[in-house]
Amino acid sequence: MTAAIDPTILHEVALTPPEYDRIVELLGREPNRVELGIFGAMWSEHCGYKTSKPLLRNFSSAGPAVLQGPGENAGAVDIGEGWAVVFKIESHNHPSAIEPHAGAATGVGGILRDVFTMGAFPIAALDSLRFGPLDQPRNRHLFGGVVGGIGDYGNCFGVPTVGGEIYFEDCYTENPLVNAMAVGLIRRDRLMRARAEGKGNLVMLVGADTGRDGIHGATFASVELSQDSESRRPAVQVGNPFLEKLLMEACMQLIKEELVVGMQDLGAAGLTSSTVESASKGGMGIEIDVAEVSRREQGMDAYEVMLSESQERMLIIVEPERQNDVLRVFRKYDLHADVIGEVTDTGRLVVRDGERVEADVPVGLLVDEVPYRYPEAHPSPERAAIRAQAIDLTGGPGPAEAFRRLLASPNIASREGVFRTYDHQVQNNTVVLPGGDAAVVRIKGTRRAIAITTDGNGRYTYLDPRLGAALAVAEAARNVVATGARPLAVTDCLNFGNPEKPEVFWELQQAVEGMAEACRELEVPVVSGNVSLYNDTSGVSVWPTPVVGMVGLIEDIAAVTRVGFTSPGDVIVLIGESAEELGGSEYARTVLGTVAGHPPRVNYDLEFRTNDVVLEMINQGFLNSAHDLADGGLAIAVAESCFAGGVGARIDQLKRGDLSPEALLFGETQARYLVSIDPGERRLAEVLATARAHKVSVRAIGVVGGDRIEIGEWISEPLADARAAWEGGLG
Amino acid sequence: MAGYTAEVYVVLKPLVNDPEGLVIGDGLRNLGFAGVKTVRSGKYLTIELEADDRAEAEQQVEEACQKLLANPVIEDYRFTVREVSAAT
Amino acid sequence: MAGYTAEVYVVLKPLVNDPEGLVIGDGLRNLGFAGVKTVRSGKYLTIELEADDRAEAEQQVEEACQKLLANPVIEDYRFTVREVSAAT
Amino acid sequence: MAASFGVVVFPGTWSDRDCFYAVHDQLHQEARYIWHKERDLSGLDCVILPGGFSYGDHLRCGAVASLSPVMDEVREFADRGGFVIGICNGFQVLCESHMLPGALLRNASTQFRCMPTNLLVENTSTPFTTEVTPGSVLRVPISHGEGNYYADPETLRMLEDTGRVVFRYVDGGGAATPEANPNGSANNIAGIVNEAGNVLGMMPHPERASDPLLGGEDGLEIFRSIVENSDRVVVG
Ligand SMILES: Nc1ncnc2c1ncn2[C@@H]1O[C@H](COP(=O)(O)OP(=O)(O)O)[C@@H](O)[C@H]1O
Ligand SMILES: [Mg+2]
Repeated sequence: MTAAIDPTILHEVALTPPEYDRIVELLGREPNRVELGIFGAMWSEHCGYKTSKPLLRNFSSAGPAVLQGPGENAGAVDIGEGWAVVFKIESHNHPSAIEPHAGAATGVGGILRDVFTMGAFPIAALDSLRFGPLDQPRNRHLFGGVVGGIGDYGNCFGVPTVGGEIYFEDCYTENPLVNAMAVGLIRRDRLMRARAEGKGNLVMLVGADTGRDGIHGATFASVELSQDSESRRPAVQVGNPFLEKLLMEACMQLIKEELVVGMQDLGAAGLTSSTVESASKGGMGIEIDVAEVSRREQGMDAYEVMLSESQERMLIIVEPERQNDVLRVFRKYDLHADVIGEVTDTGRLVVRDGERVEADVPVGLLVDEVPYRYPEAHPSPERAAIRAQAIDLTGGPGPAEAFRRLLASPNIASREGVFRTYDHQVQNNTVVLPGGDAAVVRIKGTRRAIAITTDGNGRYTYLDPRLGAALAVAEAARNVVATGARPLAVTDCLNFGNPEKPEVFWELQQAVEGMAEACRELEVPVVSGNVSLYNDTSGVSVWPTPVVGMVGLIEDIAAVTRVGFTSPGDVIVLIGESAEELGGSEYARTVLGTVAGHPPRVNYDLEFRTNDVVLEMINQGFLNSAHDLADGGLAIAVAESCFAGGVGARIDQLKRGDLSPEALLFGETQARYLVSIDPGERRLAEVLATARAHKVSVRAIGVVGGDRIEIGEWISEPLADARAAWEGGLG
Repeated sequence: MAGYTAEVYVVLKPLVNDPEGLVIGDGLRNLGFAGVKTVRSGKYLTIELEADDRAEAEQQVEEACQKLLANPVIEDYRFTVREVSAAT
Repeated sequence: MAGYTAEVYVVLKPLVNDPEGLVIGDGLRNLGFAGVKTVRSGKYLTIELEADDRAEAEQQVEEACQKLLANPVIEDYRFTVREVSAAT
Repeated sequence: MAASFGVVVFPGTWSDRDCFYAVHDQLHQEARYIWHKERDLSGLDCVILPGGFSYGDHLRCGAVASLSPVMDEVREFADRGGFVIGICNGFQVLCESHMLPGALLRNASTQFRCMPTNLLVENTSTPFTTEVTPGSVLRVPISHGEGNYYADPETLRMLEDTGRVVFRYVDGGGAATPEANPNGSANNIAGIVNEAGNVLGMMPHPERASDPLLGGEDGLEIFRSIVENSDRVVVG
């Protein structure tokens, strides 16, 4: 039945001919150009989650502290004393590949907006980044641009960028991953929702003027990067953090004065998705007149206004009698605020340009009729073979040399050169600065604090997507626990390749299942997240890279614990048991040059008990430092605790058993921590007893002190040399 | 070799958002310059360089613009080159 | 009223050091542009304004430079003004 | 002794809440916010021009803010002897307003720097430093991309000769080495006062060193000095 629709038009809006037919069927007529653009955007992968939505139902958002799960601009969790934290993570991979500085900056802007759209004041930002190796100039350019863009946006906006992670692997060449997370704080009874409610209420567009930038951003993120992306380049948006800061302050004031009914930021697909989504959530319709929209450029038509992705804009729903109060607030900040329409009870999105009706579509068709795709899924046989490979240790350089190489590996080396370009202290709340396991941000006026981390090891998920995704959750939990926080909730960002490839869709399925399982087992609900597909360049997909953002709660800030050794003479204790697990390890990659083998196993029950032991000991005040074991294993954890404390260590009581020295030193067995304890005051005995009572293995392995890092018969490196190698690793 | 001075102008492409220009424009209007319509901000670089001849100097500057001085995704550039000291 | 375009150049005074210019110069030499001696970075502003006549336009821009666009402690400026649309 | 602080808020300022916290929550002094369009400074002993990115740092840091209505009043307030402390962007605003000499250029690295610094207090007789033990080194963080202090040689010499350099970046041992200079500032200068001594500009953030939980209280000594000297202020 297909009408004579030009395929190039369908390509522009990223719809298939059968999807077009479906639109005609649902509408009972052909859509006009504006309507087609609106369908294209709302049914895109980016807005409509047409491939991932069915999978996301695996995630559980149930939990006693959850105030808002997925479905709003960000999730929200109760942290006690009337406070809630609001958080979400989001990708900006495709824009960053095209223009790293602007792409990353607007990524930060977008996630901050999601948080303050909920009414929360942004109190922290994090960024999880993946690049190709730095010896290629293009990758260095992307790295520099992305880090610069993140810093420029966050620093100007005035949110502390307190953490994140950076990995370098070949698969991210040309397709870097840029995931930004933001956390906001709000009184729990003040949460704002993105609802257009109340017939006759005004629809206002506030913030930046609308320009031609970013048109088709949503569909852009829903296809592979190709030569063709070059020609879509005008889509690049330049963010304005100064304006966003004013917009945030104005929105905070609206909420404080209770002047708005609903609030929805403009992100992907701009005015289209914000009007459609808020109408849908409110169960209402919206009618707007694009002629009322303040423009940055002349001659824009309805199509362009509806699909513009100009940044720093917000849609607010206001009762008519509050209009003047709202205008007063925006005038204070010299911001535009246009009344562009009103809420109706028709359930339709009606777009006018002056008198002319440009679009008239039932909202339900745009939101509830998204044609889900269920692509074929099957595992890659080659991958299974790689996973089955044993790690061959013969020919390795010996532990001392391996230690030096690992310290200087870009995946392990000090990140200070990056985070000192981010303001990580503004707002005067950052208790544990970047460089530790998780950042800790205190909640002023209480004894409470939150710990925040992002984690996701692409090597593990490449080798075993299901296990790797679970390990990301486990590692995030340990990072949070090491500071003294109880894991509270998770946000996730699923970075995958083209899901039309059966092995990619299989990876996605597996990763979601693994992550969902780990979250259930470790009792951390998923409250928000984001999906980024089509991370492919020239047909090659990035490794499956699910990233976990986790927030934990510290009830008494006095208990906060850091990674650095504090006092010479303290006993160093290893909690947890090491196994012969070098599959997928940083050692195998950096020292042996192989990404293969089986990633470390996960044992949820053990993770849970181990975390309990560590939390209990931290709360008793027994630990002078705590650090989880992750990339590079025990040796790297020891080194990091030494660097952070500015003191050496001697580890001479390791029990090797039948482990290889490499596995003992660099293996990445899970559920392990390195802690240090004052040997006096019977603390050590208490710690050992507590661990054993929880059936967690524990062993005093050495002593803090001196100016060398000494581990058994294998490693004896001057602290200063080790530090220099570690500090120079990012070049 | 002779010495040349290149003046390079780098500006945002016409459709690209220019937050700096917006602030400067508002600032000027607030100061009472009511006639100011729009301001676009750009960079102005002065480069002293040596080259065998003018053609080579121009070609070097052209390449420098493409590789470093301008970001082709969002910026346009133009330049002039003039000789400042004769060949040695 | 007629429409004018002003092009304003703001540069650091010769004795003020210019970290940005130094970094760009190093960057160019690292890229292999061995002939590059020095780079000075400045601003290039394009202002669209309306004024009664050219003299008034020039006088407005002069004043704008003094009041806002340049900081006399560290910067020098110059500008050109051209008419783009005739009086209405 | 008690003092009343006014914390000026320009569009894009973000240290306002941190400064307010330092003087109000930590030192229990009176404090109020002053939006940049306001002109009422009555009853204040000290005006704080906080850090941030006023007007997005566009054109030049502090340039547009220096033209705000409130700055006319701040200038007059200072002329009448009120204390003014400009921190980070506030220092830039004071230079752009010509209430302090010199200018703050792009960091020599051209990069933003957020890190702790050591400040040698060179003059403990200003109203901002009387509570500091002479010769002591304060640990106060910086957070800026344009903190590279510049003044022409004559001005520099005058500042040095007249004790107007109040803070200098030094290493742990108190030496003003190039390595201890985080931004390329002339003579490692981190803060200066005006001729009358009642207007201070400094790039480091004392309000971020005002809480033992966050790694130190050295910055409070500066605010405490202001409080102790506030009886000298009679601008009304
Ligand atoms: N991987 C995921 N896990 C959990 N929730 C998700 C995931 N991906 C998306 N969501 C939820 O789906 C909704 C839409 O996400 P998104 O399109 O990124 O929102 P926005 O347009 O506000 O940026 C949000 O509530 C988000 O939290
Ligand atoms: Mg949103």
